[in-house]
Order: sequence, then structure tokens, then C-alpha cells
Amino acid sequence: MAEKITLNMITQRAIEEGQAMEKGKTTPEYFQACSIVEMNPKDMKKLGIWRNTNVRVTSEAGSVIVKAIEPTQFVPPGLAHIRQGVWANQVVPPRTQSTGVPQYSGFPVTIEPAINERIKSALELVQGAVGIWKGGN
Amino acid sequence: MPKLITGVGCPYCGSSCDDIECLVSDDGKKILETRNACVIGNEIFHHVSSPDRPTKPRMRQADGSMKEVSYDEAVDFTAKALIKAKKPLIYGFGSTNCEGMSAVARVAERAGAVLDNCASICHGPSFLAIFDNGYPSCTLGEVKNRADVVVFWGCNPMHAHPRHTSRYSIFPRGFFTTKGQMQRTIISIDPRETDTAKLADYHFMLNQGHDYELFDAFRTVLRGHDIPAEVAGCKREMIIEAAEKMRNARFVMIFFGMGCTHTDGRNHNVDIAISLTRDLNTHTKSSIMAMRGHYNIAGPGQVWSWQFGFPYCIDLSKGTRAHMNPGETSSVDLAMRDEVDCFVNVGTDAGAHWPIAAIKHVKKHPFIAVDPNICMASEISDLHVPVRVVGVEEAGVVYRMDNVPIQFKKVIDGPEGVPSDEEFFDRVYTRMCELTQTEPMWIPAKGHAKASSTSEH
Amino acid sequence: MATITLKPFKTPELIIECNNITPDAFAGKTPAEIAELEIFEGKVREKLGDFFSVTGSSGNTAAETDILIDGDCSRVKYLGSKMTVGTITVNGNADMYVGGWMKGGKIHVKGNVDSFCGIAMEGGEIEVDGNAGNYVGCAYRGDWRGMRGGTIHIHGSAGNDIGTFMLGGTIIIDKNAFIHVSTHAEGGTVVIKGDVEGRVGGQMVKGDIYVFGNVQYMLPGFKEIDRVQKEIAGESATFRHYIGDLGERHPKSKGKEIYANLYVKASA
Amino acid sequence: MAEILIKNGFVIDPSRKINGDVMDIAIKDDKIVDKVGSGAKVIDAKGKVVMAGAVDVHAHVAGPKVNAGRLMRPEDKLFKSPDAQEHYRMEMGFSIPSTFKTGYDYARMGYAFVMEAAMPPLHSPHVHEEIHDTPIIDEAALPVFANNWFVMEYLKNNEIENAAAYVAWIINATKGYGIKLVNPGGTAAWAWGLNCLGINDPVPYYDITPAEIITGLIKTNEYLGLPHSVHIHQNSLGDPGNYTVTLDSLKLAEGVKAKNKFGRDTVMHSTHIQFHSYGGDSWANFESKAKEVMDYVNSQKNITVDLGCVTLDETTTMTADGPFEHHLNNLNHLKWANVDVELETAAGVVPYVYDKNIKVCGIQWAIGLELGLYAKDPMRTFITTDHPNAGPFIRYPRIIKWLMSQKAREATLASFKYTDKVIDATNIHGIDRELTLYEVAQMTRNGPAKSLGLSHMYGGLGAGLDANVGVFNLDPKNMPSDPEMIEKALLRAAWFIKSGQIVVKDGEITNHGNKRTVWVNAKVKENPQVMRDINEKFLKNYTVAIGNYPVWDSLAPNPLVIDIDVEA
Repeated sequence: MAEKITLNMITQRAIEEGQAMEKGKTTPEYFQACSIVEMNPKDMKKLGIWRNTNVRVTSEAGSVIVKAIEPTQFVPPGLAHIRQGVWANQVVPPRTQSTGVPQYSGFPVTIEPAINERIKSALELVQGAVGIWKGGN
Repeated sequence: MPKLITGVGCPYCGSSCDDIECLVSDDGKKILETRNACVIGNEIFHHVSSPDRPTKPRMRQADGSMKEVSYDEAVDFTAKALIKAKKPLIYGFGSTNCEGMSAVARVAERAGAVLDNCASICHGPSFLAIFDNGYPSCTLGEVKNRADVVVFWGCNPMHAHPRHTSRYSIFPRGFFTTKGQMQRTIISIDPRETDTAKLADYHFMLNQGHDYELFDAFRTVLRGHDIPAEVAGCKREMIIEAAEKMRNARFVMIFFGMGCTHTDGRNHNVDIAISLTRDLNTHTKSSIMAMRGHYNIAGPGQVWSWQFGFPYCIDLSKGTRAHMNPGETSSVDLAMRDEVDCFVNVGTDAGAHWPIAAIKHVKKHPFIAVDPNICMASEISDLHVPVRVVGVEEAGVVYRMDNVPIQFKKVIDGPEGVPSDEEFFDRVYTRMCELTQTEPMWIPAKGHAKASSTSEH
Repeated sequence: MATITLKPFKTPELIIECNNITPDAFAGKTPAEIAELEIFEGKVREKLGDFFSVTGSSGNTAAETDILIDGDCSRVKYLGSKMTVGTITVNGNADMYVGGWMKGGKIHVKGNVDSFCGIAMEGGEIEVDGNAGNYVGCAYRGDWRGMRGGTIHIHGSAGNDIGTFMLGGTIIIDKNAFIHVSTHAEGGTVVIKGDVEGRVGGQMVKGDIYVFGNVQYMLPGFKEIDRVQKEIAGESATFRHYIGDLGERHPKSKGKEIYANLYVKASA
Repeated sequence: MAEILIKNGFVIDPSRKINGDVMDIAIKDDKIVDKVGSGAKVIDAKGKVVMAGAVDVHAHVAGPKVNAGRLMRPEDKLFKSPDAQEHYRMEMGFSIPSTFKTGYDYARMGYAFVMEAAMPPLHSPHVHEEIHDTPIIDEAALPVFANNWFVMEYLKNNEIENAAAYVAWIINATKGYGIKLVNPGGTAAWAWGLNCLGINDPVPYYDITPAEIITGLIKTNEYLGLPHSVHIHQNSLGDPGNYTVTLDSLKLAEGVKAKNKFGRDTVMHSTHIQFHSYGGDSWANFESKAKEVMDYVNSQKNITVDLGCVTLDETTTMTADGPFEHHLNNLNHLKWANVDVELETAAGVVPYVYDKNIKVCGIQWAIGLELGLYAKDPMRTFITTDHPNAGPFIRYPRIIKWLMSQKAREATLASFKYTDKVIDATNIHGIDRELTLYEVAQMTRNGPAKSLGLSHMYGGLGAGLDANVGVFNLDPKNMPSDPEMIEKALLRAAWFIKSGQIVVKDGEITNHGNKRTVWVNAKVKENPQVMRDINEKFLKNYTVAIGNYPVWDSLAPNPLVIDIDVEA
């Protein structure tokens, strides 16, 4: 069992995310669809967590708390997936290889258990990042 | 009597389905029922009637709160911000029509802005590859009527383009493909076993980020050379077998997506896919297509190419000539390098879909969001301007992922007093001319007789 | 020879575009005239003198003109672009397009350069003491005519896309490179003294690549054919000699296909 | 609008057999009139030549393949775009200019009308969006038919009436102008990666030959009485030895009479004939067959041609001849775009450098000019570059310079790397004919207008015609000894009046004009079988709904509709 694990992160679309996004990014559906990280059960085991445990995902660009779930579409060990959206973009590196496109897929992250930490809402994350979040913690 | 409107276009993904049917209330203001759409499209048609939808512009006040203002005030604020900025960035266009894109282009040229669309963070590398290697492609009907080998490389239509496989690529029975799915060999290349991969005859679960090597292996095999026992985590025998399937097919179709454009190498993954398509054309017939994300994200690529010669990342700041070089004139690079000093986000949510680091940079300057809905961009903006929803409340031309233009009709009336993107930006243009005391240039003449639901039945 | 010295005294709010900082544009002009040359900050037209103090004197011709920029140019684009002769020395960093479309002369940047250094270069010499960004010696978007001549020497590391669509000339990277070296090239020579992650010579038709360090991921389209002793960039070594990209088309000469060459230094 | 009087110019108007007489041209509103009042704005044209607005019978200026060319060629813009005129839109691109530059540059050369030469019906809203964004010039577009499933099916069964009903439906739905054929059958074959190189090659699957398609569509065209004849790009374009295929195709028009009410007496327009007049059987012994082709054209009064002259530039080739572009790409290995269009057609795009140091390019250049110089009837021979295929349209004045000046031709010929080899493979060196401005006016104004069935509006300066008048800095009585001055004068009109508005003065744009979209509204009697066929194909094989297919009126907000009514 490790305190943290390094995985290769990708962020992609999912139909749940698409449907929830059209309903609205401040809805519970969107929160539920996107504030998650999908990882292989073997990696969960390595990290000593169960599915539906909150984890902290940290990359060179930042850090975010999300819920670790078993993949809805198979993810091999070593790879992790956060659905496209607000939570993923807290950790996506903005480097573009001079093409305009950030490194949405294929960047190293560390994942560690964060059982007692709260998953922030989309609004809190984005407004918080630019210093205008007025809600509580 | 509620009225059934058929042949409605769906303003969601790049499949741009135009077979939706909407049952509309007596007064023409509410959609009661939607048929044929996928779950996501369905959500869009119903969401327009949501009582939470904003119908007035809101401007951020000194205390950080948002206050409703008039459209005139919103127009004035936008015009002044664009004039004042040394290099404004106008970005978005995932969900508007070509008429809106054209109106914004005129504003951008006037403002000396950089004009960019969300291909910049999506299929932009596909443009770079097309610049370097061309684009042997076809319309989706060719896939439906002819394709017997279909490759999905780094794309997952079962999730991102829910009706793509049933309308065009896997299941439909076409003129020469009368047995539908039975007649097609499906190849999926994806580091995950996605729901699309589950439908495939061959799934290459490659090592993430090594697409280029795998493409090179296919090309090398097709030229009769040997390859190592394993490439990018895939076995030589399977590569050779799939390459043979392609070589012996009547019509090979390659669809590719973000799995190619979001990873290391970006454009080069697409570029070599195009080379593979070219190679296959010496053996049989082959085409390639980008799985464009939004129903009209091919639109700005078309409109701006005929207006400026470039599909995206267009730096108009010199006023006399346009310049384009993604990596320099691309939105996220401009943001990260602090090269722009005003941000106008039209019909795409940069707040949710850009890396947060880039958002922090553009947020240092005036930030305007033009979007029908509450979204992350609207909630951090200095000004949010709600507009009508294209394809539901506003007609217009859209370009499907295969660049086929489709004339999307209007289904219901929009909320009273809420303009379309086109109307809003035409007013911004006029206001800019007033403020700078220059003559407005109205070319071309505007048509006013767009088809609407009423003319259809 | 005469030297014009530019000393940056103001950091631009955005990034300035200085197509005019070349011996060609400075030759025969007084410092006061040079200070009047037009530059752009976004859509705003400004003058060189708004950001740089100009001293010294220029030569009568560009060939007799040396430009010394005594300070940081991290937010200055297009230094020395299209220059044909003369020299530019930068005591600091420089932004994008250093020596772009350059035909002759010499540029020496003592710090780092950003991306697109030496884009579509035709001749002359660029030397960078620090690191380079991406797209060193590449082609402009869409052009099949990339770097055609001249030399680019980066003493540090470089990013991705080195020598894309290269047709001629030499690029030397003293340290490491990331991915995509000589992609689509039909000529020229690239030397990487350090390591490369991968995608070396993809879609390459003709030309030579030398790697002194390690190539982490070799392309399947390159095949080792022999070992050779070669001297390149002042070093002699034994190399494993690969030909490729076997997935790409290749021209024939006297009935034999011509391939691109990749030389990877053999470990001792 | 107002009155304008263009005074004292040397008027060249072949429509009235006027050749350089000093005359005034009067304009009231948007028409040419016999006289105007004393309040008219006077333009002094003394010492200058006055001609009608020119008519381009064939150019690729709007639509999906043109835009594919723009999109995939950023390098066609870099350092190659002029600065915008103040208060006008930017003008980007060289070989495939933006829509704004297209409109401005045509106007600067005094062009009033341009025919977009190939419109894929499925993409017609796109074509009209671009036409809509092209200022000043009037435009029409020709839908392509020769590889269309419906057309091949009806013609295979010799059902001309059904073919006509279908063609009429498409022309109306796409706001098109007439019938375009591109590589008949060959492009349909390309959908499987194949081609038809001769006119009797069977089209794979469809059980028909290119000859049958050509003959059938000529019949269809005359059945409908469309203003223009069929407009054909023959099989085997660009191949050494193809002139025999060209002659075979041209012969299909023999004995066919034109039937229409627009004054057109021809039944076939053979386009960019330069690309179809090649001898030899390989690039090694490639040679000109311009004489053989033009001798035939001269002898057949019911055929018109346009030249498709090579201008020796770096350009962008684009055509609905999909297999040709694939073939070309295998020769030059540059980037290649292709678009196969379901049930209808295809297109390809490849950049190309016509290098005067390459022998074949020099021969192609010579062939285009030879065709113009061998032409006996300038009313049936039109100047084009098949823009942008053989060169951009802004080179028309250069073509005219070469056609008008042997000195200019010889100077260019002498600048080639392989001058002697080009001379050996062509006849250009021996030709001393120099066209007159009168003949040039026939080839660029009166002739094409007549072939398009538009001579009641364009191509002349008689009263009642549209007020499209160009004034150029040339004195036809005293032509400059330096041929460069011809090109210079024709590239930038001193004045150009389009539909009664001054749009160009001293070569600069002064007004965005009043651009019109010209289309044909063909009424045929109801044909339930054809409508059933169309509905069925939309349900089963198309991927768009039939209701969303016809081009909205709003995309052509300033239409000029030509009605035809076919009596059953």
C-alpha cells in the first residue's frame, strides 16, 4: 500500500457529462457526472482505497478533490480518467507544445486518499480560482 | 392544437442530426415533446424552456455582485472594451450559427482582435495536420453507403456523438452496404475499452500517447516492411491482420478524435493518419474525417476561411492583414503569455473547458460572456449577455462534421427581447462605428427571410 | 563596422512585434531615425524608441551594421527576422521568431529563445546559449518548404518539432530534445547531442539525423542496417545506422530507393 | 441612383460592331440609356478605352473545394496578401483569395459577372453563403450532374423527360444556373478509387458510358431550354495524348441544334480546353495538339470553348475531377484534399507550382496561348485560367498581354530553362498573330455573355443593357509599345461602373456595389415518378432531410431570377 500513486491522466467526454452539461453546469447532475476520477481497481488497491473514496489529484498545474470510482468504461492499470469539465481542468497543464491545445491527455498526476476532504462545486472551483467566490468553505 | 415540426436540426454534437421532430405548444413558445434525438439533444430542446434561464444582461458591480442591465448598456460596454483593448481575444463559437460567426468576424476586424474558436483546444491540431498534409475526406453518406472497414482512432462516438454509429458509421444499411453492421469491420484504437471499442471487431488498446508509433507501424506494414514484435503495446500479428483488412477493403473510413489531438504530438498524430489514408488510396478507396465536437464547430472554419483564409487563431490586430500561427495566435497560448487584454467568450464555456491556469490569466482583463445559459464563463464574467439558442429559437446555416452545410430551422420563439448572437454583434459593430465616428460597412446585404417552422407546414 | 546599441527600458504591457530590428532596416540610419521605426503592441502602433534607448551608429550598409541589444527581450518578437546580412547580439532572452525567414548574417542570443526560432530559414547563422522552445528551424504552417539553409546552434535543450519539413541546413542541439525531430524532412541535418524522447524521423523522406544520447521510443519505421564511424559537429563516434521512415514514400535514384538516415551513437 | 455620362472614350462594343469610335455612354440608374440630362455626373474618358463589364464564364470562386483550398493553404497568405484598402475588408490570399478579395479584384479588372463553375448540389448553401460574401460582382453557379446517381439512372434508360425533371428540381433547389459535367462517369468511378479515361469506358456499377452521359445531358439541356449550353470538363484531363478523347467528346455535339429563348446558338461549352489538348503518350514526349483541337472547334459552329491558360504561378488546383487530383498528387506529393459527395459528385484540391524551369509547364503555357491564337471565332473562344487551376484570375490581363503581343510571348518563352524543347513541342514560336482589343472584348465580354444566354443584360453597351462599364488607360489607336502597359491598364480599371454605381476609380474600390445572385427558375410539368425517386433516395441514402436541402431565399438576398417554363 502506497501513500500516493502516480498515474497517467487523460480527460475525455462521456455521455453522462454531455447530458448533465446541457442541463446546466451548476446542477447536481453535472457535479455527479464530472467530479470523479475513474481508475483501475488494481490501482485503487495499491492506494488502499475503496471505490467512492474522495482522493486528491495533483498535477504540475494544480490539485483537485474528486471521488475515485471504478471505471464505467475499462481503464487499464496505470491510467486514470477524469471526465472533461471543471474538475479535470483544475489539473490539466496549460502547456500546448506550441499547437494551441493544452495537455488534456497524457500527463502525470499523483493520487492520494483524501477521505475527509470535501469535493468543491463547479462554481466554487472556478470563482474561487479567480478570487470572486463569495460562498463559504 | 400542438404542432409537430419535423426535420429539425439538433444543436449538440458534430453529427448535426436533422431528423428531429418537435411537438410545439399552441402559442409556439414551448417544446412539449422531442422525438429521435439522443439523450443529450433531448436535454437541449427541453432546457430552453427552463424558468431559470437568464433573459437580461448582467454586469458585475464594484462589490462583486451581478446586476441586470439593458441590452443597450451591454452593447455599449462591449464596444468600448473592444475599442480600448490593445489586443482583444474573441473566442468560442461552439454553439452559434454561421450568420453569428460572420457578424463577429466583422466586429473582430474592426476591433483589431484575435478571432479564435474552440477548435483551438479541440480539433485545432487537425487543422495543423490538414495544412501540412491535406484532407482526403468525404461526406457521411459515403460512409453509410459504401464503407466496409471503419476505424475509430482516439474517438468514442457512443459517448461523444451518440447517434453517429446508427446514422452514419456502424449500423446503417446503405446503397452498397445493405447488410449494415454485418458488412462492416470495425476497428477501435483507444487506451481504454470504451463503449465504442466494445462494438469493434479489433480493439487496439495501445499505450496512451503512442498513437504516432502505431500509425507508423501500419504504414510500414502496408509498404511491405517488417515491424518489431510489439509497437505501442500492440502485437505485430494483430497490426498485420488489421492492415490486411484495410488493404483488402472496398472503402476504408478512418474517424479520429481527441485521443489524437489532445495527446503528445497533437497534429502529428492526425498528420500521419492522413498519410495512412493516402497510402491506402493506392490499394483501395479510403477517407478520413475528424469527429468534430459541436453541431457547427466546422462553421467558423468555413466562414473565416472564406473571409480571412484561416479557419482559426486569426490575429487581426494589424488591421491590414490577418496572421495565423497556432502556438502563437492560439487562445490558450495568448492567455498564458499575457498577450491579450480583453476576453469575449461567445457560445462556448471557456470557464469550464480551459485549464484553470489559462482562465486566471484572461480574468485579469475585461471578461465578457455571450451565452444563452448560465455557465462558468458567465459566472466569472464582468458582463454576461444572454442570447437566443440557435437551432431552437434561431434559424441559421451550420456545418456538420463533414463540412456539409445544413440549414437549421427555428422551432419556437425565443424569450422576448433577447437577441441572437448576430443581432447582438451587429449592434456592437454599429456602436463601435458611432464611438469612433466611422462609417459602418454593411456587406454583404442581409437576407431577412430565413425559413422558420411556420413556412414548413 | 559600426554598432548600434538598443537598451530596453520599458516592459511592454503585452508583447511587442519588432520586424524592424535588423541590420537591413538600421543601415544608414541615425539613432534618432532608428528610434522612430514602427513597432506594434497589439493593434497599437508604437515606436522602437518607446521601449529602447538607441545609441551608437549604424553602418552605411547592412553588412557593416552590428546590433547589440543590451538587455532582456523576453517580450519582443521577430528579432532579426528576414535579415540578410550583419549581426545581432542579444544579452538576454528573446521571444518568438528569432531569425525567422533569415537569409544571412548572424544572430547570437545569450539567453533563451521562445518557439519558432529560425522558422523557414534560408541562410546565415543563429546561436543560442540557452534553451529554445518548440519548432526550431521548422516550416511555416502548411508550407512544404521548411528550413533550406544556414545553421542553428542551440547550446541548451529544445522542445518538440525540430526541423519539421526541413530541406537543407544544419540544426545542432547540444542537450536534449523532446519529440518530433525532422518530421516530413526531405533534406538537411539535425544533430542532438543529448537524449530524445521519441518520434525521431517520422514521415521523413530524406536527410540525416544524429543522436548522441538515447532515443527512448524508436519508430517502427526505422530499421538498423549497419554501424558506421562518423564525424559530426566536431565529434567523432561510432553510430548505429538506421534507415527510414520505411512507412513513407521515397524517391528513387538509379533504381534504388533513397532513405533518410538516423545515426544513434553506439554505447561503448 | 443617378445619371452618369462617360464622355469621349474610345468605345469598343462588339455587340454593336463598334470598334474604337469616340462616343459617349449614358447611364441612368442601373441601365445604359441613349441619353441623360445635363445634371449627369460626367466621367472624362478621353484617350481611354471604354468596354462593357467583362463576363467570366468559368472560375472556381465559391464553395466547398475553393474553401478547402483556402483552409489548407495558410502559406498562400503569408507575405502574399496585399494591405487592405482603408475602410474595406481585408484581402487575404494569392491563388485562392478570400471572398472579399475575389470581389474587389474582379471589380478592379472591370468584371461584372462571374460563373462559379462547379457547385456540388449538397453543398449549395455553402456556395451561396460565399457568393453572398463576395462583394460587387454578380455571380451564378453551375450544379454538377455528370456523376449523379439519378442522372445516370435516367439516362441509362434514355428517360430524358425524367432527367429533365430531376435537373430542374436540382437547379431550383440549389439556385443554380445550368448543367455542369465534370469527368462524366469518372468521378462516380472515383467513389471506388477508379476512373473513366475514355468516353466509352463503362462506369463501374452504373452500366452507362461517359458518351451516353454527355449526349443525354445535351438533350436534357435543350429539352429544358436553359440559357446556357451544357458546360463540360471532359474525361482524361491533364493526360498526355488526351486530345483524341477531347475530339471524341466534342463530336457528340455534331448536328445538335440549340433550343432556347436566350439567343444562344451553341449546345456545348468545352471548358479549360488547354488541359485537354495534349499530345504524346508520356511526359517525355508531351506536346501541343492545340492546332488539331482548335481546327475542329473552328469548324463546328455550335461549340464554345474557354482557354484555361497556364500563367506560370504557384497556384492551387481544384476540381470535381476527384481521380485527377489524386493522380496529380501522386506526381507532386504535396498535400491533397478530397471530398466525395454522397450520390452526387466529388472534388479534389492539390497545390501546384507551374515552374518555368520545367519543360512540361512551358509547353502547357504555350498550348493555352496557341488555342487563343488559332481561334477563328473570338465569339466562341473565351479567356480563362480555369481559376485557380492554371493560374489565378488576376492574371487575365497577363494572358491578354501575351495574346496581344508576340514580343511579350517571345520574351517569356526566352526566359524558360528549356526554351528549345518547348519550341520543339509546340507551335507558339512561329505564330505572329496579335489579337486586337476588339477581339479581346469578344472573348471576355460579348462572347461569354452570349454563350451563357445573358447577352440581354451583359457583355455590351447598347441601351437597355445593365450599366456595367469599364474605362481603361489604353488608347486603342495608339497601343503602347511596351506590352507590360497592357497588363497594367487592364489589371486596374481607371473607372468601373457596376449596375450604375461607380465601384472603382483609379484602380481602387470606392463602393461595395449591389451584388446579385443570378439563378434559373425552371418550371417543368409535375413528374410524380421523379419526385417519388427523390423522396426515396433522401430517406434511404442521403444523410440530410429533404426539407433542409433547398437553399433558403435569405442566402441570396439580392436575386436576379431567370424564369423558364418548359411546355410539356
